[in-house]
Amino acid sequence: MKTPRIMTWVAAAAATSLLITGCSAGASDTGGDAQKKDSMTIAFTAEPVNLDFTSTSGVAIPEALMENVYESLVRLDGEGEIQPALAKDWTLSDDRKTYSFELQDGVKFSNGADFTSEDVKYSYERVQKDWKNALKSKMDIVESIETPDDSTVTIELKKPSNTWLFNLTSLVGAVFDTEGTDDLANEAIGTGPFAIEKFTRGQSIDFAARDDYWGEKPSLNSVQFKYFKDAVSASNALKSGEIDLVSNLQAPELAGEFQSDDYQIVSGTTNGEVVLSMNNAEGIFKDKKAREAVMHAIDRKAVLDTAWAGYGELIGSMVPPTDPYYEDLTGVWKYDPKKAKQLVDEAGIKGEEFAFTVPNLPYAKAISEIVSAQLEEVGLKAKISTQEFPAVWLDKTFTEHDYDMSVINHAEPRDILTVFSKDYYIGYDDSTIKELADKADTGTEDEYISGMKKIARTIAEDAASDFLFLFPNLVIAKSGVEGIPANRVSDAFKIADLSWS
Amino acid sequence: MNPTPTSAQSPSDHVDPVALDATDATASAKIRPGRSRRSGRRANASMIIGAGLVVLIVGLALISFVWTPYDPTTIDPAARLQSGSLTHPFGTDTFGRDTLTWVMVGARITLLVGVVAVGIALLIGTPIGIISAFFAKQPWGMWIDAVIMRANDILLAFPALLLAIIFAAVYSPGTGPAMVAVGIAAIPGFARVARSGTLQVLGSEYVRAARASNRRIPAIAVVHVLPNIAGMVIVQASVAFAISVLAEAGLSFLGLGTQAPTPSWGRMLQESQQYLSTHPELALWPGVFIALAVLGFNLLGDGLRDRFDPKMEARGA
Amino acid sequence: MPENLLEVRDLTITPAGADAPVLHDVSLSLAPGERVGLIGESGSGKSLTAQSVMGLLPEELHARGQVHLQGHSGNLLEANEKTLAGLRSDIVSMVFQEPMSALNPLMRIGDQIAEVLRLHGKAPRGQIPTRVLELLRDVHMPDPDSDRFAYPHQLSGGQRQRVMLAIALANSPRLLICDEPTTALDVTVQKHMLDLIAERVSAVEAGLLFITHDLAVVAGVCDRVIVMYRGRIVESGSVDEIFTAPKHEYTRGLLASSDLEATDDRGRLFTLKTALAYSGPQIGEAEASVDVREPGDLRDEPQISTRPDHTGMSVAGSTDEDSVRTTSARDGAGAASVRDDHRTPSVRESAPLIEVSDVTRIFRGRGLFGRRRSDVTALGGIDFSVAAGARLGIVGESGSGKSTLLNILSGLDRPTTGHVRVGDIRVEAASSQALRRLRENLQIVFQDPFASLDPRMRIADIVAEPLIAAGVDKDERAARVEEMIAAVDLDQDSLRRYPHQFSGGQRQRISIARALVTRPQILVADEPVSALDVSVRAQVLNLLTDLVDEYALTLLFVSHDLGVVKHLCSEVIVMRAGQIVESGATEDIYANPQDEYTRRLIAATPSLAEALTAG
Amino acid sequence: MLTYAINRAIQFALSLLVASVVIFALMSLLPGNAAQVALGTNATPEAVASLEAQYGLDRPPLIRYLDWMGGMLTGDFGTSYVTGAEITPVIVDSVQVTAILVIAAIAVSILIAVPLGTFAALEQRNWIGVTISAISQVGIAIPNFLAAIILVIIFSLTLGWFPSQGWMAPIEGLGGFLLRLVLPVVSLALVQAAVLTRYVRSAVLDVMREDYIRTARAKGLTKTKALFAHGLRNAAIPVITVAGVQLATLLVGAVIIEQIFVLPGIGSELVRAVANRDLVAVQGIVMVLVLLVLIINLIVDILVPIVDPRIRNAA
Repeated sequence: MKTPRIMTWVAAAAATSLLITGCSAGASDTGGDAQKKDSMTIAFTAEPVNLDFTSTSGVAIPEALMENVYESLVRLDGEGEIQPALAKDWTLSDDRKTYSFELQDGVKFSNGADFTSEDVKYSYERVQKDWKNALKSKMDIVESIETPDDSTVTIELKKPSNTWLFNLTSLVGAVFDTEGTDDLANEAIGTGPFAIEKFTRGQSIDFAARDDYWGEKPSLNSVQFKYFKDAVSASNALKSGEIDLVSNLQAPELAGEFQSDDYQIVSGTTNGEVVLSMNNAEGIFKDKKAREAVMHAIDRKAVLDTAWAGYGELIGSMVPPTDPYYEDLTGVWKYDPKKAKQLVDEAGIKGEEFAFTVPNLPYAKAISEIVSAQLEEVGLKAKISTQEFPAVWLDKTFTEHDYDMSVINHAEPRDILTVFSKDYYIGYDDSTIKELADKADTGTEDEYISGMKKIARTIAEDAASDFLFLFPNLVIAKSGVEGIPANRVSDAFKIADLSWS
Repeated sequence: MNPTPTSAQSPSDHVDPVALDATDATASAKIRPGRSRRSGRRANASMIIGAGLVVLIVGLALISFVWTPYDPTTIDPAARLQSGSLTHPFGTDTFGRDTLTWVMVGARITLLVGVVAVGIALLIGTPIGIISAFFAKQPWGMWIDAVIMRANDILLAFPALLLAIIFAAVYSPGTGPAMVAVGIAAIPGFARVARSGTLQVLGSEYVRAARASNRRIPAIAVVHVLPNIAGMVIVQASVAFAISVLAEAGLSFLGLGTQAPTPSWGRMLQESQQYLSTHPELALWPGVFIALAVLGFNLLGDGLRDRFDPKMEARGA
Repeated sequence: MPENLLEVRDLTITPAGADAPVLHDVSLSLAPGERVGLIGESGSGKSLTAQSVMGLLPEELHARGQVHLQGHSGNLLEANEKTLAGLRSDIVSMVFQEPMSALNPLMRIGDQIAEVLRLHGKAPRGQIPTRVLELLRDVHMPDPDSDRFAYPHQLSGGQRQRVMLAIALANSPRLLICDEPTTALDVTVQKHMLDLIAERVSAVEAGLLFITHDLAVVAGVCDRVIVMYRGRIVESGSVDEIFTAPKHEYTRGLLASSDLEATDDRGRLFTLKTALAYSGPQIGEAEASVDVREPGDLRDEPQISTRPDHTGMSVAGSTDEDSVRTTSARDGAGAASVRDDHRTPSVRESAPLIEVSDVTRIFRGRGLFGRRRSDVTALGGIDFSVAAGARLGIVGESGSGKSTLLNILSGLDRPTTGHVRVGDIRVEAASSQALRRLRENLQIVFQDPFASLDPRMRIADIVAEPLIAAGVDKDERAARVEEMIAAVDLDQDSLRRYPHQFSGGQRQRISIARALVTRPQILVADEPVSALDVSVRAQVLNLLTDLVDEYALTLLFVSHDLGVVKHLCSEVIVMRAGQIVESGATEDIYANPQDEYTRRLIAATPSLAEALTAG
Repeated sequence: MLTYAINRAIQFALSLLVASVVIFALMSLLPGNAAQVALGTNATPEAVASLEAQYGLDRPPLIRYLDWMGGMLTGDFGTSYVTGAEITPVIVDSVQVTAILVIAAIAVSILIAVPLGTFAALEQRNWIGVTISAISQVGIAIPNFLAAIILVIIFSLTLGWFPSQGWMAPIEGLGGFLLRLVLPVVSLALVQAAVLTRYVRSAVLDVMREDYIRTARAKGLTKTKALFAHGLRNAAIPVITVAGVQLATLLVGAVIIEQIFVLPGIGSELVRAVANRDLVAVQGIVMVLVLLVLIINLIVDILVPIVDPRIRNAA
């Protein structure tokens, strides 16, 4: 009867070894007591797939790294004004084509290397050469980069551009160390106030304050970004005190539960315009009348209230209030179901269904329910088909343009020109605004602003898409937290200003 | 050694099928005529309750085609998140839609999911189980049986979730792909039950008698095997129904189950998760009705199995 | 302390929810050391009586009355489970009928015996292992040291029953109750077991309450006999009184139908109905020609049928009685034909219908863990032939290879070597088509009436199945099914019923109807009556004989019961461990058996007459 | 014994091979690819094409399959081109988290189901038995995510006994580890216990009708003692097989609980990998899952003969 005995040991050994090695499993979450005054745990929803925003797009990576680990020459303050960062000061040549930056001195990378103009030249040329992220097109305008000495960099543009300096504040302007770019996916070497102590993919990122930071030392010396796929878990974690701050609550109805004095609710703006996009190039909405009918059929206030519990701002165009060329165009298309019905008849639509593709994201699904109901009342029958985001929506709707109507939050800063360019999924006929945009970019500051305003108004009047609302930056935190960035103007979620009262 | 049947040669002249002389009358001590009569009464009690519940659920679904207190699709932002009242007995959801209406209309989808998923698993799993058992009986068929069973294990290893994700991606998320995925994931269960039941029946003397009187394999499978394993398969079906309904609810958690704006209890349950502490009744009603449906099908399953074979389980071959 | 060992007064048992009790005011008593036999057929309530003494009645039965045991004051029926448990295997213990499933399959034999010693603390802990060995030796286990570590499935039925006896007698109880302890055993093993019980009971000086349906067994073991019928004690008395001058007609009926040597004038066995004509066991060899003929006049004797009519569920009307067949074409019941000639119709000189020469069947062993187990030789080279119309008896105990032989003859299996010819088909080389033709021509009646009928099919479909396989069209099928059901004395409305609504005897009739519906040339009966009550056995055997005559069938009758084979068959072959040890005419084999094994087999078969003369 | 081991090993290898082909085929069905996902909403066709080249997605399927299989044979599931990290350590880590969670859940459900089921069988006649089986019927109908949320609200938010989410490895703090394990394990165990109770009840009912229980009572054991001494071990066999199946299905079934309690389990890893169309990672994870299920089946096949000598030395 020996044999079974051996087998029992085999089975038992297998099970126990599984358990023992389990001890080190997922040893990531230093959790610890969130109450300590010099550390903080912040909840996010979209988790970064890796640390390399040069080849992977999306909000998550810059949100964690920009202005915390990587810094650019210039940065945006809360009101969207460009402020000095790694560049102490800069001058613009008369023909507005050449910028020469005077660099901060005594700056070190987290791997100890000194920050010199060489790093700037290397980083920005790399954008043009090696980057996969499409945002690299913002550097196409750069003609040449010279480094007269260690602390000055002169960059010459092909033609004057108002937007270039602004673009520099985004992730495109991030400065890398010449030796710090071989494993960007797993490690980030930057000049910022924090260095990455531990990156546990899909779970959390732990930042540690650098004592050799060139600028003002942050008040917290350890911060953890914890990623919650489920909004309710995040809010529960805040309620039970395990985390200190929820960066952008994806379930606005839960905000109501934090109306007490030991919590604070901060509702600011983001660059994310929630767009009810229509396929202008083909299908039912090629005809402008049909698009106008949609503009009149949607009661945007009701959509905001029911879909996102009223958080967020009504905007009439693709421009957030924090942009210089913002103009309140909510009045262009009034909610007028009768007129909408009339337009539907004029457009000859007899209730045939059109494809309304909805990415399976919380805000999109909620919006689709109320929008389809409102459209139904005016005779526009929407056939909703949810698509897995990002993979299927990007493939079917974004790349193959196989849709009539969709709804998505365009979160990139100042993306009006890219979103409404000809070959973009909306398929907007941008012939009219094309040369307006070039003139604005190369013109003076004022010409730039008036030009961009004109473009925004034209797009709105063409009813290319219905701008439902501006996605809110709904931050909920413990009452003791200070320095919370109200508006999310740039890519970054700056943690250096955070502190305990 | 091929032992001749040494089952008891004691007198088994069964005096009276209802008489209680249990041990005395029977060849094997397993016959409990008394028990089956008593359990007979409890069996059809559970069947009546079960059938009652199922009729209630199916009734709800059918009525919803004809009449519902409110139109499920109209959104009334003013009436958001009301709790139970005369106008809205079950209260309203985040879009101001009447929860009672949604429960009624949701019954359709939930029943559809349960029935289709179980149907797929039953119609594919059971024959596989039977065929595999028939092969197991042939000396050369051992390997085929082993292969089928190993394939069954692999299918068991494939998470229903992965199938659901793939189907949802290929055919766009919705009730259809979710049902099919859940159904396929339930096949191994049915195959296993059918195989063990068939093996038992094939070992019986009445099958030996049938083979002795020249009945062909397919005839034996239909005439003898199917009726005798029906009891076990029914119980498996009632359990599978419960699992399928809940799986669909789980999938909607990942955005893969029934999509907006079609109402389904699973999705209502999942979406009410956010309001559990403020508006618990949003989760209460779909949860209660899922429980009733599952309870109904389980009790019906048990009742049918008992009624279906009053004597069988005592005389297991 | 009542001087009686066991005192049962007015014991009445009613099932919960039913009004009619199944046991009516049973009263009996047992003196210390006395051996009493409790006889009755299934449904008579004999087991319930025993169970109420042990306190093992199923929950849904309510017992009223008094049960007192020497060594325990108070009525056992009122005692709670805890006190009853204390008594069991201490003062009173019981051996059950089914040895195969009576022991815990997952526990070694030694531990199961040690448990009963530990429970009652009779033997000090240290001595328990030696006591266990002693007990195993007492019950003549072949090798106590290794048996101690064996698991139940590694022992034969007989050995397991011995272990049960060891357990029951471990604490030397005052009373041993045996509920059909040997019914499930082979004849030779049964003999040893009975001797062992007698020997061990006297060694422990315990009283014995022996429950059985087999009169011959009781005659050998007990001094006093109590006869129970449908929940009542109908008669009791010493063994001689009961067996030679039974007062109650049920007892007489039981005696008549269990005596396989006596036949009525038409060569048929006596049944409950025709019991009056029975003149007691053939003490000597005197030719008792029976002159009393009363075909058909059923006097108003009690409705003695094991089918009490009052229960609504039972099959109305169909009688188990052996209604005298007046319509059959055979010659009238006529003179008392000499007993043996009706069994040997004229043997036509043509070539034998079945020829088996040098047939072996070896099963290649394959263990679950891939380990090769030794090959098993079920048949080790057998030869015999059967003439058309003959009735061949195949006798052998379990493991003798008779079922393997049947499988080969009926085309369900092929021999490893040698050849078998049935009619014009050579089984070992036959194509599947040929085998199908063979099976149409040869049908089997199986042993277990409960397992050989599909519980979910109506009787009409069961009987019609062979016809469907033979491709007979619907109407003709219906007609032939009706005809067959009548032929086996079942009424037409039983066609719509299900098997569980019939008694064992009736089910065996259905099985016979199924076998004969395709008019086969050969009928194989695989222990058709061994699972039936004595009274029913006679009726089924008579039916079988009638039908074999009527349809001029060739009969292969397999049984381990020599008495039945002796009555029915003209030739017999005796099989042991895959070999034919002896074959020839039934008369010669019984008169002077050549082979040692046959002699032991005949000796071991309990017969009423021998028991009385010896008693 | 040796032939059995070889036999099982062959079956393992074949099953894994078949599973790898099936999963690879399924993955190629998936619309959208990792490059598109990586470049998101501001991708340009050229950028997508060049990234696909970098990821090696443009190579013919057969070569990609062989390349992946080659790596796997050496225990290296390859590097995920999406996350740029080695897949094997990620899988090993997340499998252990789920293994601990699921084994604990099944253990708890066995601890609940065996006594409850036995009691329901013993008392099946009176109301206790009926209520238990009714509760177990209803128990089956409660989805585990609903149970989880209710538990969090009660025990974490209102009572504050347990943290509401998060995972802490045992070496980082046994207390933290256990505290974070309680609620997820209980929410998983509730439903499984309800299902298992039904199986235990019917297994015990069958055993109670066996003759050797009646023999045990005849030996002097009361009804309940006879059941515990002899019955339970016999009832264990069907329970082991059911628990094995439950363990197998929970490996990924626990993903929802992993998301609610933010546990880095294999289920969440799988969902994330599929969402990012990180096909190499998905294939690696599924292969590990199939291997785990085969191991569970092997353990069940080893346990059953240990319990039942009849099967051990074969018919």
